[in-house]
Amino acid sequence: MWKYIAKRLAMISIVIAGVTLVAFSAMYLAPGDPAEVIALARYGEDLSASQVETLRVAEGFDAPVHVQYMIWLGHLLQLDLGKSLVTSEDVLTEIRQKLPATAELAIASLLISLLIALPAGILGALRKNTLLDKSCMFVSLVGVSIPNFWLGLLLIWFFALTLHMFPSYGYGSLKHIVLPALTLGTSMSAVTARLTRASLLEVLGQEYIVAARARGFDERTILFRHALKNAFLPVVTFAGMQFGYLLGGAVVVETIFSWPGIGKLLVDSIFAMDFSMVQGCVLFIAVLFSLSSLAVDILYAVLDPRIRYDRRD
Amino acid sequence: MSSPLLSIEDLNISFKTSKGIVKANQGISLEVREEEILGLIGETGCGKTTLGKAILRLLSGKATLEGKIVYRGTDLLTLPEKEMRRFRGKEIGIMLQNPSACLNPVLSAGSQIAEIYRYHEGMGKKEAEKKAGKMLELVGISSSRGCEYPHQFSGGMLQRVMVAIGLALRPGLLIADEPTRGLDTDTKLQISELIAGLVRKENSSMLLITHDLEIAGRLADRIAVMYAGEIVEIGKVAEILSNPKHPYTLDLLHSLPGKGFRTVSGQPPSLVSPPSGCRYHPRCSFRLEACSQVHPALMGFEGERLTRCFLSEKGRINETAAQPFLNAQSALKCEEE
Amino acid sequence: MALLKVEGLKKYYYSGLFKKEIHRAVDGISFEIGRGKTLGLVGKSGCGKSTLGRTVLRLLEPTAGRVLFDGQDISGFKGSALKNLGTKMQIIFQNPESCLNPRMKVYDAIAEPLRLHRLCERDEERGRIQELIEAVSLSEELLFRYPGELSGGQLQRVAIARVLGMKPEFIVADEPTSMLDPLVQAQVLSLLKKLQTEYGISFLFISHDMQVVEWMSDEIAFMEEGKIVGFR
Amino acid sequence: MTEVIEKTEITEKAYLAEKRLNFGEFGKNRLAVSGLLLIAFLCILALFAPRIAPHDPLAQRLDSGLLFPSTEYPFGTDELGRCIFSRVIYGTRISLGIGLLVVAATSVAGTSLGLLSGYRGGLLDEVIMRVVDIVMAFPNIILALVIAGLLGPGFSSVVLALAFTQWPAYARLVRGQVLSLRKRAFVEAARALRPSSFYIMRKHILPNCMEPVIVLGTLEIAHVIIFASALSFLGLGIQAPDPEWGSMLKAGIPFLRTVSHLTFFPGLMIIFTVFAFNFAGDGLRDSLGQPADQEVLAR
Repeated sequence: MWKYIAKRLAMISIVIAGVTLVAFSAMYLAPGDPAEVIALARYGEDLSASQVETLRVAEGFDAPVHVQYMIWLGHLLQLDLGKSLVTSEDVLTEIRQKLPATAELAIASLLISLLIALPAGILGALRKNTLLDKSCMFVSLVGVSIPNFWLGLLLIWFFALTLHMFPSYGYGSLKHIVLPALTLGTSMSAVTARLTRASLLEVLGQEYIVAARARGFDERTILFRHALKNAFLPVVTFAGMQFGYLLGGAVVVETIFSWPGIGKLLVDSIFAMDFSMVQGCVLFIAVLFSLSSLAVDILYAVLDPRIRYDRRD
Repeated sequence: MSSPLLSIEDLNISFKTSKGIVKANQGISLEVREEEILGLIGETGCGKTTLGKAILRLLSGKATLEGKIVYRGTDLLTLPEKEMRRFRGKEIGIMLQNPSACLNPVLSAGSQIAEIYRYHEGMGKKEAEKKAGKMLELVGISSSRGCEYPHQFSGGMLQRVMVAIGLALRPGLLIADEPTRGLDTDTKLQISELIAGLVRKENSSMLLITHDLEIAGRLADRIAVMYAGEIVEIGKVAEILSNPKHPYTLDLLHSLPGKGFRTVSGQPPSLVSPPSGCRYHPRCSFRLEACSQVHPALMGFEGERLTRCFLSEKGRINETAAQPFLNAQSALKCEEE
Repeated sequence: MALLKVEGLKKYYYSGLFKKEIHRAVDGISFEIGRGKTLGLVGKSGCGKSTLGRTVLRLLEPTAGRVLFDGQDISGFKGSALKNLGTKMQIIFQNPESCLNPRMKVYDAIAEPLRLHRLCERDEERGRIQELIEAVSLSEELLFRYPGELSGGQLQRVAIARVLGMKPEFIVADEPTSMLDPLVQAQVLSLLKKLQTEYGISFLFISHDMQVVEWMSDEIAFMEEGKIVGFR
Repeated sequence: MTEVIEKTEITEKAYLAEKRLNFGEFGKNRLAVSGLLLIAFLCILALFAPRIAPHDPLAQRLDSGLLFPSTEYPFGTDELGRCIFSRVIYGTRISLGIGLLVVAATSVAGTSLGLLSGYRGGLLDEVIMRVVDIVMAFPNIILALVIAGLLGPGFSSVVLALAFTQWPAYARLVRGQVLSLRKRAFVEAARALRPSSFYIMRKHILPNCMEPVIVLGTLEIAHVIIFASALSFLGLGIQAPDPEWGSMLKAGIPFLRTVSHLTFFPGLMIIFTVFAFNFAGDGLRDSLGQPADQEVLAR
């Protein structure tokens, strides 16, 4: 297993190196000269050529691109993500301030989605092809098809504007988190429920389930001891990918509900053409996501003996 | 003659598939006696595995079963599911085909044996594990390997684990489905000797389902031959091997390695639309005109011998086939010495 | 002169962090097979006999050693010489269920080598395939079915017909009947034997079943852990 | 469970034969067929939008702004007096266009790279797979957001951004298929004929991994449409006056309390479209006998 983990670690470092390159070069996607774009954002329409030049030198845009990357990488290694090009705030400090809000939203959504998805998926698989199963799967298929921003608006319209039960935006009290978490959680649960069902059905179709039945075990024992552990293996892997979905979904949901998290920070910075902030956010999210994948891989290895113990010849 | 431990009476099994109704078993009547090993011989797809699973009612909901399966006086087909569970494992053990698929990949071999004791005999964890270890030793695996997972065992070793699971509760009857498939010749012999030895020692009975005539010949007391969902011949091992009455059995014997590989053309019929009359008639070299029209019944011959062939009464098979076959049979005997 | 001569053939697999762990699947093997003869190769599963079969054909690149086919060392063959070799040295596999492309009809499977190596004119193809399917005693109606609709024995015959179309001089038969029922096994084995006498093909016949090998072979080699431990 | 019995009992080949016939079974899968019908309906809407739409989607009439649905304006009008029904119908062109374009490009590119990577192996495989990993290290909506946002709004930036984020899924899927196919005897048998590797990939490997690619492609159209409208919703995709559903939704937010049909109908249209593709993809997966593996499902 240690070999496996070491391999994962090696791979993830290559990936993170690549991620920094992508995050850095993203800036050059914007049409035109970055110095000019930033100057435009900072000083408004009536800026002079000398202002642009001063900014170019001050922010280091006059060096060749690869040198810029090396300098940026050097700072990065000291955990220095630079300063915002617009507000001059420290990027990492800014991200750190926004992190708790996003984390709260993510955890609440994850809980909601698992609470809905696992029972629905398991029930669906056990009562395969009954009306219950079919309606569950139909609802989840519709659920997968609903964009979360629309669901968010629907919830705002119903619970905030019509019933006045929850606030439609903002951050602070427990009431504030209900609608954003519900939006993100339910839209995530649809996919998880389908995966749980499919995975459990696949396991229930395996020969070792028949073999367990042949040993006289009752269905409960078979489900809990033999089926679920196997069925959850793909669900665990999936949870890693779900985390990416969570982060992506957070961008949209945070924007709708004005939730002061990293997602909203990212969108705002894109609008402001605040390159260093965008780089910082993207890099932070990607690294977080990569680390979560690593954690999932390790968890998988712990759960699955086929990886935990190498094959013996 | 001892009373039957398991008797199957006129069992019909069919599956609905998109291609039509597959009649996997038709009119199967069979008994397994106390302290007996009955070999059930047949080729891939003849319905022998279905029969084995049907005894413990392990077939899916798609299967329709008719007839009786009586074990020590209880008709298993009429039992409610809950009571059926008492028979599985405890009264009748089964080793399903392909051990690598039948063992749960995420549970260790030892714990898969131990859980049987914990569930059926209410043992504590420690005690059950100890007993599982003993069971492993019994099938020739060091008990220290109990904590290993199925993928860490070789094919032969996995089969041993299956034996340990099948016999864990000392069932009266063990159903072993192709326990030697895919194994090397040496391992094959070891495993078959092991199973038979344990079954005999416990005074249990065994239904040995296999396509391997040699293994069945070595281990079984009686042999039943199955073709296209039907039993075509039943009898004592020595009688079947030395004097087969059904042309199919005869052809099967001739096709064995080391016996000239005499070939028969054609292939087994589909179980959706089997041929009219005798199911073997299109391939049979002794066929009469009646064979393609009238479906022969399983007819009593001498003693316990039953054969599903019109010719058997007249004994014509013997005349035609005795010569080449005797040689082959003596070859088999020599080898066993 | 022997048709096939194998000298000191080795196939090692390296694994581990610094490629230090060596698995010697084939460890210095030499043998000869005469024209129209069969060498049986017996060994337990995992002894390297399948690897040997593939290395002889250069489906796997040998680590060391030489394979002489018709007096020529094939290990240096490239391009058209190697392609040509494809028609002369062939292989039949163990598992009939996976030896044919499930997306190709039987006809196309048999025609594929003919087309690839331009072994016959387009208008002769149909007749040639007819011959081949008859040579393995299968009925013509199977030609336009997919492999999934055929039985194991039929599939193995199609695989043989496909190989036969190239008029190979040497065939590696890698446990061709170990997954077949006895009746079918007998059919396939006698077919191979018949074809051998008709076409003068040499075989390397790999099996773990001593009796099968005895029946098929002129000479038998016993293999253990990558080495041949004896001939008979 | 039922299938297992058939697998072992009527032998694998019969099972395989059944699986092949399942293309016919697709016809029996009512849900899947209705998905395809919905897709056909959407295509008709897109193709004949000028005939179906009662008004010019861009024509503003300030005197008839924010009207409720009526026979004249089936879905009402927006704040500038534009007919929402017409805009929604024209929106089909944009969404289907993006979906089909992105999926066509990514499936071809991803499949080719996956094939190469899986069949050739070695260094090439390492490089391609690491690039895949790097792209996949970003949650795809976020990467698309950044790319589209920095490129500047517009149709082509949305397509480019989504194409860049979506191709690795195919590469990974196909590579996995290739790796398992390579072990099959028929590929080895084909290699024994000594053709070029291109021949083997084209003739023996590609046809056998098309089924999951088709399933993934169908489901991907659904995802791409959602992603595209999310970008537009955030203001980083297709911009206002163009009738894109996501941007229409965004424009309706200020009026959510009073005239909610501004957001309701475009949203419904997104759901309807995405649902159709998900439905069809699901049906395809069932009838092509593909296991619902995470690679295809987890998007």
